[in-house]
Amino acid sequence: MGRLTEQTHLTPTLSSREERVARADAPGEVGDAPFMTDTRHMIAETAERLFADHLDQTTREAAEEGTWPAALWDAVAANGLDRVLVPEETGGFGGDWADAFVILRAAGKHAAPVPLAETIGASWLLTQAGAKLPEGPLSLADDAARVPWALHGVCVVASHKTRFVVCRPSTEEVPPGHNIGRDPREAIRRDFEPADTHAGDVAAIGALVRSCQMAGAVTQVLDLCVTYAGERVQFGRPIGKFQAIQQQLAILAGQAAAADMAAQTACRALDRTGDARFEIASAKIRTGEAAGQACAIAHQVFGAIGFTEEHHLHHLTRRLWSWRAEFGTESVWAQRLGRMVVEQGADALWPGLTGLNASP
Amino acid sequence: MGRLTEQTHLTPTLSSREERVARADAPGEVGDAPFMTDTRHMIAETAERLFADHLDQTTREAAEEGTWPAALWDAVAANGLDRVLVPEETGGFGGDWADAFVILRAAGKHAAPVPLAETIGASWLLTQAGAKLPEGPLSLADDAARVPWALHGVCVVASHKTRFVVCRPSTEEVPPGHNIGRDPREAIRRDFEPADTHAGDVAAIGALVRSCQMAGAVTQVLDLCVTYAGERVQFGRPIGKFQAIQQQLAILAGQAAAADMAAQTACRALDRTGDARFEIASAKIRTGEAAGQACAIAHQVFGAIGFTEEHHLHHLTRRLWSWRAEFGTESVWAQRLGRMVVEQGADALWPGLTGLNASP
Amino acid sequence: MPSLTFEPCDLPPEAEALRGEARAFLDAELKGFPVAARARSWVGFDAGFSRKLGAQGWLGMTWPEPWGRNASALERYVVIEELLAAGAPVAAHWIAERQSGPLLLRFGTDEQRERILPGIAAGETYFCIGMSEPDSGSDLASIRSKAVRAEVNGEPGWVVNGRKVWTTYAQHSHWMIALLRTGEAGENRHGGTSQFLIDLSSPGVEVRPIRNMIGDEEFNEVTFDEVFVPDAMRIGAEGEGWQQVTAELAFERSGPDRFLSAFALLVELVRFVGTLPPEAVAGAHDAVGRLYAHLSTLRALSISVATQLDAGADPALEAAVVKDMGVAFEQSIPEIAQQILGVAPRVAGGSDFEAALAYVQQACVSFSLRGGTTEIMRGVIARGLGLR
Amino acid sequence: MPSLTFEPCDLPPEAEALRGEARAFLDAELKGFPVAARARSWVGFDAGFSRKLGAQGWLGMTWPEPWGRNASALERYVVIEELLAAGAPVAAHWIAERQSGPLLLRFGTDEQRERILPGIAAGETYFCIGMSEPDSGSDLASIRSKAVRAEVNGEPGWVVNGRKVWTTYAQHSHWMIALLRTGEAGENRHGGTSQFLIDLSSPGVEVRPIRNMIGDEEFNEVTFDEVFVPDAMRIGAEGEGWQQVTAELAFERSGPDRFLSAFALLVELVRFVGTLPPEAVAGAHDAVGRLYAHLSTLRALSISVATQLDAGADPALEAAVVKDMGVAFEQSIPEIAQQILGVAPRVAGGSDFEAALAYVQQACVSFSLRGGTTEIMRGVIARGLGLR
Repeated sequence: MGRLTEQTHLTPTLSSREERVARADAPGEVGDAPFMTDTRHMIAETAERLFADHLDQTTREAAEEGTWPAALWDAVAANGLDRVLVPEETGGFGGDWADAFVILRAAGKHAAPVPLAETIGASWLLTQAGAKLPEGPLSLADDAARVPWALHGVCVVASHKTRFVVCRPSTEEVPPGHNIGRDPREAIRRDFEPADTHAGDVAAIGALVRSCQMAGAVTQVLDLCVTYAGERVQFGRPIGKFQAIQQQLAILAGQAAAADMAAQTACRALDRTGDARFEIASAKIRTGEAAGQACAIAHQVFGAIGFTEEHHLHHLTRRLWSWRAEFGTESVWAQRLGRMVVEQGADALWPGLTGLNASP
Repeated sequence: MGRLTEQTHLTPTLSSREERVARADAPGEVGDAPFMTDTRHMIAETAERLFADHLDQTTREAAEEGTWPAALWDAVAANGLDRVLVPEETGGFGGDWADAFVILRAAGKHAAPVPLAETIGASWLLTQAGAKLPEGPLSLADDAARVPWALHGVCVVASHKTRFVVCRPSTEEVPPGHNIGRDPREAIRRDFEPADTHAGDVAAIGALVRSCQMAGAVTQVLDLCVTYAGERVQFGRPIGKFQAIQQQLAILAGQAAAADMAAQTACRALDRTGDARFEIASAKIRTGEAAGQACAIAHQVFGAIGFTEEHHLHHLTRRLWSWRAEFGTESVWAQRLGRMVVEQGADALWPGLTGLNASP
Repeated sequence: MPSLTFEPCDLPPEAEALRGEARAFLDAELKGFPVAARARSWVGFDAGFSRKLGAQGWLGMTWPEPWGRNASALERYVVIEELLAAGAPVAAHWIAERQSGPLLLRFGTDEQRERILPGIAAGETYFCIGMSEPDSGSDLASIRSKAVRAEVNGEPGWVVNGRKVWTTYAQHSHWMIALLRTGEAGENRHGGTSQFLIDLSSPGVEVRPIRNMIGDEEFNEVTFDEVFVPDAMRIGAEGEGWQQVTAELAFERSGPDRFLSAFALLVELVRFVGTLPPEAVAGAHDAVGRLYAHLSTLRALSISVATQLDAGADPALEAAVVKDMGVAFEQSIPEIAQQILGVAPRVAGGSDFEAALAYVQQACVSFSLRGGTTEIMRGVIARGLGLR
Repeated sequence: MPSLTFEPCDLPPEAEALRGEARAFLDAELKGFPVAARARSWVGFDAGFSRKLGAQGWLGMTWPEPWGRNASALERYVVIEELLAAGAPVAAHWIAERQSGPLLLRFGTDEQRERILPGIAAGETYFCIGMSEPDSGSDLASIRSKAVRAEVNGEPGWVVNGRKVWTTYAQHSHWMIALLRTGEAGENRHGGTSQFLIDLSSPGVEVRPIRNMIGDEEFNEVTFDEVFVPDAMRIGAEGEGWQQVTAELAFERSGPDRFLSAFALLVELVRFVGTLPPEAVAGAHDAVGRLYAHLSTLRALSISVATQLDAGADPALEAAVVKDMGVAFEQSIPEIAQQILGVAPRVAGGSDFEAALAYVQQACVSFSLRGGTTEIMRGVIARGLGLR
C-alpha cells in the first residue's frame, strides 16, 4: 500500500481495488462499482480532516503574502495525497482519478493554498509518459507567463506545443506574481534547456484538476450561504425566509450539483477509457459556469460581510474566479468541444452521448 | 399640412415643426425641444385610438389566416400614418422619425398585422433617394426569402448589395409563408428586372422600425403582466404579492424602459444628423434583448393562460420573437457595432458616446 | 445542512442491452419522420405508434406481473430516452404509462388494475389528469370541483360537478384521474380531497379543446355536470387525494423529458453549424460546446436520480433540481439557435430547421408549466435546503 | 398602471459647455495615471486631487450662493461623468459633495451650513455616513446606536453610544452623518430616529478600518463610547431621521457612477480587442457591441432621470430602475472581459488590462451593495409598479 494507508491508519485493501479495476476492464461490462467505495470515503475523510486541521486564518494570510505553508504541505505529502495517482511500485498510492477527485474536491472546499492539484496532475502526466517523477511538489502550466508556485522552486511540468517538458526554473529571475486567488503565478523564462519532451495534454489535465477543485469550492460556497441565510436576520426574520433569497439559493444548489457531477463524470471517463476529451471539456465549461453563478449569488446573499477580508467567503470566491480562467476559460473549451461535436456530425450526437455508437 | 391633420382634426402647426428643425440645425446648438411635443402627443393618441378601434380578436385571427385587414389599413392610410415621413409637397405629413416613433410604438403595442412599419421605412428610403413613391402599402426586405406581405401585391423595397431596388413581385409564383408572429413573409424570385438601384441602407432602416415596434410591444407586455399579477390569485393572494414575481416584474420594467429609450434615441439621432449607425445598432440590440427577456418573464408570470390562443399575450410575444430576428439578430448587429467601436479606437469610446470628439 | 445527493451512476448492463434494440426499432418506424414532427416529441399524438410500442412490450415494462414484466426503472429509462431523442410521437400513451398506471399500482384496487392496466400496456387506453381548475393553477389546495356521495340505481358512488382545465389531450383520452373535493380542507389546507377514475364517455362530461398559441389543441377544459362515478372508481382512501397527488408529481420531475424535449432541434442545430463558413463558426462552436456540456451533465444527474428511485430512495429534492435546470436548458436552445442561425424562424415556407425552431421557440414557454412552475420548483429546493 | 417616465433628453448647452473644460483639466491632471488606478475611480482617495477640483469650482457647484454658484444639476452631471469616465480619484470628497452637503442644505441649520459647506466646496472637508450597524444591513429601522439628551458643561446636547459599520473612508473623514435612535420606533417601525453631525475627532470615537477582500481599507467600523454631540449638531427635527435618510438614498441611485464604475476597464477591453487576429475577433466584436448598446442606453436613461430631478420632479422609481440595470451592466463587464481575454486576470505580474480586470472582478461584487441591494431595488420598483 501507498503512504496514505501507513500514515493515517486507513485500511483499504489492495485486493478490493484490483477487483474493481478488473471489473471495469471486463469486456462488455459497462457498469461499475458504486462511485463512493469505502476506500474512497476514507480518502475523502482523511483529506477533509487534514485541510481542516492545517488551515487557519493565519496560515491562509501568510500563504497569500507569499510564505510557503510548509506544515500543510508536509502533512499532504506525509499522507501521500500528492501521490494518489502514482503507482505503488514507484512509491505512490496507486489510486485512480475517482480517488483523486475526492482529494481535489476537499482541497477546493478548503481553498487550500498549495500546489496539490498541480502535483497530482503533473505526476499523472509523468507517469503516463513513463518519465521520472521528481521529488517534492510539482507545478503544472500551460502558460509560461503564469506558472503556479514557480518562485517556490518547484519542478514545473509545462506544455510545449502538443507535448510537455519538465524543468526547474531558476527562482532568481522570476518576478513575483499572483492571481485573484492570491496564489502564486509567476512568469518563467522560456529559454530553459528542455529535457526531452513527453506526450501528454497539459491543458486537459490542468482543466480537469481545476474542475475538481471548483466542484468542491462551489459546494462549500453553497454550504456557507445556506448557513448564513438561516442565521442572518433582516427586517425581523432570517434572510433565508425571503422568497427572493430562496430562489437564488435554489439556483445555487443546482449549480453545485451540476459542477460536482460534471467533474466526477470526467474523472470516471478518464479512468475508464483513457479518452475523456468530451468529458473534460464539458467539466471545465460546466464547473466554470457554476463558479461564476455561485460567486455572484453568494456575494449578493452575504452583502457587505462577504466583501470583508475577515470573512472566509472570499478565499473561495477569489479562487473560483481564478480557476475558471486558468487552463482555458469556458469559451476556450466550448469552442474546442463545439468543434469536436460538429466534426463528429449531427447524427453522432446522441450515439456519442450514450456511448453506443452504432445500431446493432 | 398632410392628411393626418385633415382627417383627425389635429392642429399641429407647421411653423412649430420648422422652428424645431431650425433650432436643431443651428451650429453649436446641441439641445432640442422636449421629445413629446403637443403635436406628437396628438399623433400618438390618434394612432392608439385607431388601432384600438380596428383590432379585435376576429380581425387578428383573420389576418393571421392570410386575410388582408382592409378596414384597418384603410384607416391607417386615411389618417396618413403610413406617410408620416413623406414630405408635404409629395402628399405626406412631413414628420420626422420622432413622429414615426410614436406611431410605430403604438403599432407595436397593438401587434398590428399590417405593413405599416415597412411602409414608413420604405417611404423614407425612397424619399431620401429622390425616387418616386408608389401608391399603397409598401414592403421592406433585406432577405428575398422572407419578404413581408409579398403575396398581397405590395410594392417591395428590397436591399440590393449596399443599395436598394423597387419591385412588385408577381403574386402568382410566391408560395405562402409566415413568421412566428403569423405575419406573411414570403420568398420572392430574385430574377425580376430591377429598376435603377438607389442609395439607402434597407437593413438599418428595417432594424430601426423593428426596434420601435419592439419598444411598444415590450411596454404592452409589461402592462399586461402587472395587471394580471394584481388580479390573479394563487395560494390566497394576488401573485403580484409574491416576492419572486415582484423581482421578475421589476426586471421587466427595466427592460421596457431600456427598449423604449434605445429606440427613441436612434430616431432622434437620425433626425438630427442623418447618421445614426451607432444608435440604430444599439437600438436593435437593446430592444431585441429586452424582447427576449420580456417574453420569457411574461410567459412565466401568465403560466398556462398565456399559452392559450384565447389570451392576447401571444399576439405580442410571437411578434417580439419574430421582430427580434428580422433585419438582423442581436448578434448580427452586435458584431457590426462592435467592429465600428473597435475601429474608431479605445480612446474615442467616451468622446463618441458623449458626442464631443476632441478636447478644445 | 441538508445536502443534495447525486452520485455518478452508470445505467446497468441489462438496461443498456435494450438500447440497440430500441434504436433499431425507431430507425425503422420513424424513417422519413420530418424534423418539425420530431421537435414535437412528447406532444406528438399517434395512437398507432403507441400500439406498436405496446406490442414491443415497452409500455408498463416495470410493472409487476401479470401487468408488466418487472423490468427495472433503468431499463425503462433507456427506452424512454431513446424515444425522446428520436422525437417519437409518444403523447398518446405518455400520461397513462408514466403516471396513471403507477398510481393505480400504488393506490388502486385489484378491480381497477384488472380493468385498466392491460389497455395501458397495450398502448390502447389513454389518460388525462384533472388537477388544475380555472382558479387554481399551482395551488391545488384551492380546488373546488366536488364529488358528493350518492347512490344511483342501487350502486353506491359519487356525483361530480365542476370544471378542470389544462388537461392534456382529454379529447383523445378514455379516462381522467381527477382530484376532487370530498370534504372540508381542514387546518393545513390539504385535507378533504380524493382521487377518482372518471370514464370520459360518462353522461354529463363535456370536453372542450383549448387551442394553444401554436395552434395545437393539446389542452382541454373538461366540465362535469352531475356525472355519476361509482365508488369502485375512487382511488385510495377518501381525503387522501393531496398526498397521493404529491407523490405523483414527483414521478414527473427528473425524467429525460426534462432535457430532451428539444433534442431534435439540437441535432439540426449541429447539422447547420457544420455548414457554416470558417470565419463565422467560432461563436457557433462556442454555443454548441456549452449546450453539449449542459446536456451531458443533465443526463448524468437525471440518471443518478433514476438510479436512486430504482433503489427505493425518495430523491424529491434532487428531482426538483434536475427539472429546474432542465427547463432552463431547454428554454435556452431556441434563443441560442436563433442567434446562430442569424435569421428569423418561420412557421411555414422555410427549411426544416426553421420550422423546428419556430415550433420550439413557442412551445418552450410551456416547458416550465408542466410539473410545477419555476418558482414552485425553486421553493421545493429551498425547502429541501432547510430554508423554509 | 403606474408607469415609468423616461423621456429622452439632451444635456443643455450650458452643461455641455463644461465638458471640454473638464476633459482638458483631466487630461492634464491625470497624465500617466495608470489604468489599474483609473479602474478604482470613485474608490480612489486623493485629497490633493479633490482640492484641485474645489479650486476649479466643481464641488458644490449646484449649491445656492454663497456656498455654490447655483449651477444646474445637469452641469454637475457633465463634470461628474467626465470625472468617472477618466477614472479620476474622487473618493475623498465624493460623499461630502454628493450627499452630505445637499442634506445640510435641505435640513441643516445656518450655523451648520456656515461651518461645513465651504470646506466641502474647497475639497477639504470629508464625510462618511453612519447608517448600517452590525445587526442591520439594509434594514435601517432596526438600528440600535443611541443618542440620549444630556447637558455637558452647560451645553445642551446628546450622549451617543453604539457602533456603525461599512462607513466608507471613516478613517479619513472629518465628520459622520449618523442615524441614531432617539426614541421608540412606534408602530410603523420607522419613527424614533434622528440624524446628527458627529465630529470624528471627538473623545470617545474609535475608528477601525476593516480590510476588504481586495486588501483595501475602504470600510470602517466606528464605535461611539459616551460621545458628546452638541444639540446644535442635530440635523433636522428629532424623530425625522428615517424620512431624511430615505430622501438621501434616492440621490444616490441614478448617477453616472451607476454605470461608469468600470469604464476604465471597458476602454482597455476595446483596446485589447483591437489587437486580436481576424479569426478570433467575431465573438469579441459581438461582446463589445452589446456592451456599447447597454452603456449608451443606460446613459440616456440616467440623463433622463437627472433632467427630471433638475426640474424638481421625484423620479424615485426611475432612479431605482437605472441603478438596478446599471449594476447588472457593470457586473457583467469582468465576466465578458475574461471570456474574451481568454486568460486569467492577475493581481500582480501581468499587464495593465489584467490588473484592472483583477480589480474590477473583485470590486464589482460590492457595486450592488451601495445604495440598496438588488433585492431591495427590485422591491422599490415593484412598489412603484403598484404590486406592493
